[in-house]
Amino acid sequence: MFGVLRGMGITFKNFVASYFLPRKPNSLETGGMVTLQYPEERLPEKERFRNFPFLIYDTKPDDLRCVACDICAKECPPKCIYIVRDNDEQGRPLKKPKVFDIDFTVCMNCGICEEACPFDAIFMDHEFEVGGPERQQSLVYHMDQLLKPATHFAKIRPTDHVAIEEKRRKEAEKKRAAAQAQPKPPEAKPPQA
Amino acid sequence: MLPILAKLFIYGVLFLSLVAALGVVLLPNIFHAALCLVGTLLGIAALYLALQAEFIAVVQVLLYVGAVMTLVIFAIMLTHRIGDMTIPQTNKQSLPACLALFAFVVLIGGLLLKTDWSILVGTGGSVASVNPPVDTFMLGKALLGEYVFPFEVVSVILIAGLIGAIVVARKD
Amino acid sequence: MIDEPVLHDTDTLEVNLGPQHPSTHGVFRMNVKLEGETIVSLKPIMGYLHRNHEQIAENMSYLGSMPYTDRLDYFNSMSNNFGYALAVEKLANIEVPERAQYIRVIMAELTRLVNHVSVIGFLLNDLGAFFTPILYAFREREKILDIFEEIAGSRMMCNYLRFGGLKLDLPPSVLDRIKKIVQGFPKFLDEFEGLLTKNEILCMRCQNVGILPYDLAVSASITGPMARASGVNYDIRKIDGYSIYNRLKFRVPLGKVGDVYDRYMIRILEMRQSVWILEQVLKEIPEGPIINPKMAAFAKAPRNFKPPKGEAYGRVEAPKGELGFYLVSDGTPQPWRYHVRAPSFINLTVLEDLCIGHKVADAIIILGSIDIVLGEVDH
Amino acid sequence: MIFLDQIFVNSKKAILNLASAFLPTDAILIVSALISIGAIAAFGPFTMMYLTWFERKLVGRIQNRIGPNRVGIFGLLQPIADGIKMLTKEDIVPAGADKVVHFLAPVVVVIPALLVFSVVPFGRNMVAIDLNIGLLFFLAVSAMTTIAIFMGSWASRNKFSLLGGMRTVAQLVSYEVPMVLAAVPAILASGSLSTVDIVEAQGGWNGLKWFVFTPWGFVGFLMFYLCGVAECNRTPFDIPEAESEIVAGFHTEYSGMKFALWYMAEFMSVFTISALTATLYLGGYQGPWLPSWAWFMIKTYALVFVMMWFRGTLPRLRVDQMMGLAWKFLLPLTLINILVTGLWYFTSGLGLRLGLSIGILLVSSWVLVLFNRPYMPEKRVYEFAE
Repeated sequence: MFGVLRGMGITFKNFVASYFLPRKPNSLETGGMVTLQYPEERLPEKERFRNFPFLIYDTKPDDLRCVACDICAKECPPKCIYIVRDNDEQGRPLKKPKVFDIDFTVCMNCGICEEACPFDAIFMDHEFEVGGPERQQSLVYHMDQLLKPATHFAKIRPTDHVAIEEKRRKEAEKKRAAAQAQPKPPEAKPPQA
Repeated sequence: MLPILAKLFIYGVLFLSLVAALGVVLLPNIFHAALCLVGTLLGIAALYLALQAEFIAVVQVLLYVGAVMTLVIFAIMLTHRIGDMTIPQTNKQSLPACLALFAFVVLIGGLLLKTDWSILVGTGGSVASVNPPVDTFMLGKALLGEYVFPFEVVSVILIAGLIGAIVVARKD
Repeated sequence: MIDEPVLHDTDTLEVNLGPQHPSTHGVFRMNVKLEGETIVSLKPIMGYLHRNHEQIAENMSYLGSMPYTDRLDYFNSMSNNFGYALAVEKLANIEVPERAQYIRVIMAELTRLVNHVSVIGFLLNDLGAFFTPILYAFREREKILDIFEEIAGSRMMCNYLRFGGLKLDLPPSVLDRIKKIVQGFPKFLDEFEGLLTKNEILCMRCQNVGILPYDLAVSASITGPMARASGVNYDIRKIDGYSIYNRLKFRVPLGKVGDVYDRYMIRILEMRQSVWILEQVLKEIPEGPIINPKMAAFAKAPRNFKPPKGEAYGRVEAPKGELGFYLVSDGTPQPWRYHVRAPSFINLTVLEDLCIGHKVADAIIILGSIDIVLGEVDH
Repeated sequence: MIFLDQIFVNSKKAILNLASAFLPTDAILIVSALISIGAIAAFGPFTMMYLTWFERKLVGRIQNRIGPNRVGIFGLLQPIADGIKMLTKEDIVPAGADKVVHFLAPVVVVIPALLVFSVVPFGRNMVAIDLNIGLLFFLAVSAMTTIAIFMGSWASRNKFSLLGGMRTVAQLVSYEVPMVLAAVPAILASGSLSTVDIVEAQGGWNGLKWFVFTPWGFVGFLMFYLCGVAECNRTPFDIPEAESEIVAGFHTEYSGMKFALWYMAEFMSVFTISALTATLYLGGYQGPWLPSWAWFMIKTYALVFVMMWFRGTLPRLRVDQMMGLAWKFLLPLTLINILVTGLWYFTSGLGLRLGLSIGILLVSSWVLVLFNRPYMPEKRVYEFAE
């Protein structure tokens, strides 16, 4: 009898509290309602939040960082990345992809492509409202949909952006210095901590 | 106008109860037959109501529809694969059955005709204006006053029956 | 008291509970034979969520399986990561820096809170408390999941641990928030317990229902809270003392009867112990690197990581029981054999023994108290 | 005051007066009946619609949620949106189902739920028919629900439905008995089966002489209310439709408007059971200051609130435990309560009356608790291994 009454007291307390305490979604305090009115209200995005990958370009979409090295496609655990390297008129391979498709129905948002990419060309996006009218076609993203400017990256992940820009600047300087001294192919970058 | 409506009501209910009663004996599916029985009992309750015997009507619903029929249907449902069963309810003995029915109708009809119903019909001729000769209060008084001994005896017998049923049903 | 079922010679009714059923916690099916409402036989049928986990892992780089372990028991991805990382570290003999060890333990214990609180919520929901306990539980769970999202980037599929350490360091100020959660948790537990622990209806429903005797628990190799509810003193954190658990102070609650109520209570008591562990760890957490530099070199090229030939079995006390990963390496980038000892799966094997003689309603709560996640059962 | 109190009654009279100008006397009787029927037929479904809203809102608040809030202000148009949704849904009848009975069951279940409204006294002079056996009528008619649920569960041709149907019958039949017995003290005290007379008997003390303020009345109130909760299949007695066990019980195979009818019957019986409890023990429309119908609504909705509050808090009982509660605890206690009521009226002196009745009730419930020892919770202590 008393156990029942105690439980009813607790639910009643919560009931009353929902009218008198302010609504506190995403708060560490208890008490009051926790509902977030989703499409109108949104939680602040966490910087490390990862969803689907996107390809980054610096100034214009032709100038993308990806060199079609295929490392991400190989490391991708569910193998959802499909890359075809671009060729010039003579049939020599170019350092950019012709086809870069990601099947978002297969992608499991693990972020290993981002970790593995040696050229800082692929990153995990914050965009999560991807939906399509049918089961698969609209969720296979092609290169034109995947390409996003570096400013987008700077917006969603400012801390990482600063670090990566710094790293790229240093590398570019080193490369320039090396090119001045003696031209040689780029070497593998130091691992990112 | 009202007496006509009342009559219409009574005959309508009578008709429906008869249809339901025919359903009870003719429908091949036992569950349907049981549901028709519910309909018949409800029709009879409605007739009681029309005769202003509210107490009897309500008791009819409470006991027959609420309790007895529920148990009947429950028992039917517990039988083996009841859902598949569609047994024809007629057999080759329809002639003797008709004869028996005829005899019964004659008997009851004779009784009906011979009985003097004038007290119940009343003077006005309209059913709605009849004063019920017994109301709940008188019924209660009679049961717990004049007839208290038979009443108690009946309840003791019922309890004995209940206990007996439990004893018979228990196997261990 | 449950009387012995009296069998009359009526027909049994065969009912399929699941695979689509509100309370089978996923696509699990129980083929139940009923005598009235009493269960006379129960056949668990699983495999609806079979995803070929082990075979996939054997065709993948070691790191590539890490995100797949998230999806084993999708409530506790951090613990699964932990178990897998331990196995690989044992295989390749990798040291883990101190700070990473502490963070791992924080994550594992937070996961335990998340898991136990939701399991109890679901159990009460199965009992018929219309979503109130589970929503209170989810309210707390959200706070912890937010922390996970902030640290690892994803709420449930964390993929946070790396061999030899962690993927990223904790972001600034997150430790304070964890501390705040840990401080507030006992208060929530009191409320949660007040809601139903002493409730007569709950006691009637749970006590002496689905008793798992000590001997059966041991012989069926039941682990986790379920075994401890039957009085089996078996906690990998105590036995192996892996990571820094041998340095931490905590106690292992043990039940006596081994019924649904004991399993419920053991989980609540374990949560209180976890809070204690977290308090200690949060006080002592040192600064330092978060990944072994030797392993950090493989971050850009997971395929180059080739553990030496050999085999290793790494196990952790996951919230559901002993979660073990058995790995055999032949020196290539892919494991030659990869096997998961899934606690939900093994704990589920005694379901029939627990359910026979009880009512359908009891089977549901017994299943709820076993605490299965179909992702792990059908890995 | 009296104007407000009798506002509905007087407006009906006004309509009838208006109609009598150009209608024969007989027709006036029919019009009068039609007005009452119309009022009930409008009130019943309307109540049901807003009870669904009320329940969702309330349970939501209990669970730290907002509840419906998108359709209209405070989500007040939610029931209408739900209704439109229900109407436009596909009506699925299982292939093996008995189509006629499957169709009839939800229709039949609404009839008793609406019929019982006719004897509920909504306010002073506000009862559709003042039957001298009103209470019995209520119980008899609501007993018909069992048949309807049975029809639905059998016709669905689904094992979950069948289990739900069996549970329903077992539950409704066994709770009917203590429910009737729990109503007896009120009948004894007022000396009538008519709902209006029962309310009138509680009119003393400026409208506050409710039966619930006596020991037997309090016990009777609790027992009747508990049985009522069981009769409308609400938590903690919602085993006929136990969602987590047998999917949705007897209405597993219903969709669209047929499902809505089941729901309507359930919510209308929630209302009528609360109304009857208020009538029997909480003085019905009696009360100071406010108009009578306002008092009635306040009491009824307070009881409805408690039912929904139960729903937001309690787990459900198991079948055998629920039967045990009905037969081994509620039934003997209600019988003893009848005895106590009799004693109350045969003794004089407040102290003696109070002492005797409270004493008997306490001792007997304690004895019953002792008898039901196996069902009582045990206290457990847990050991810790280092």
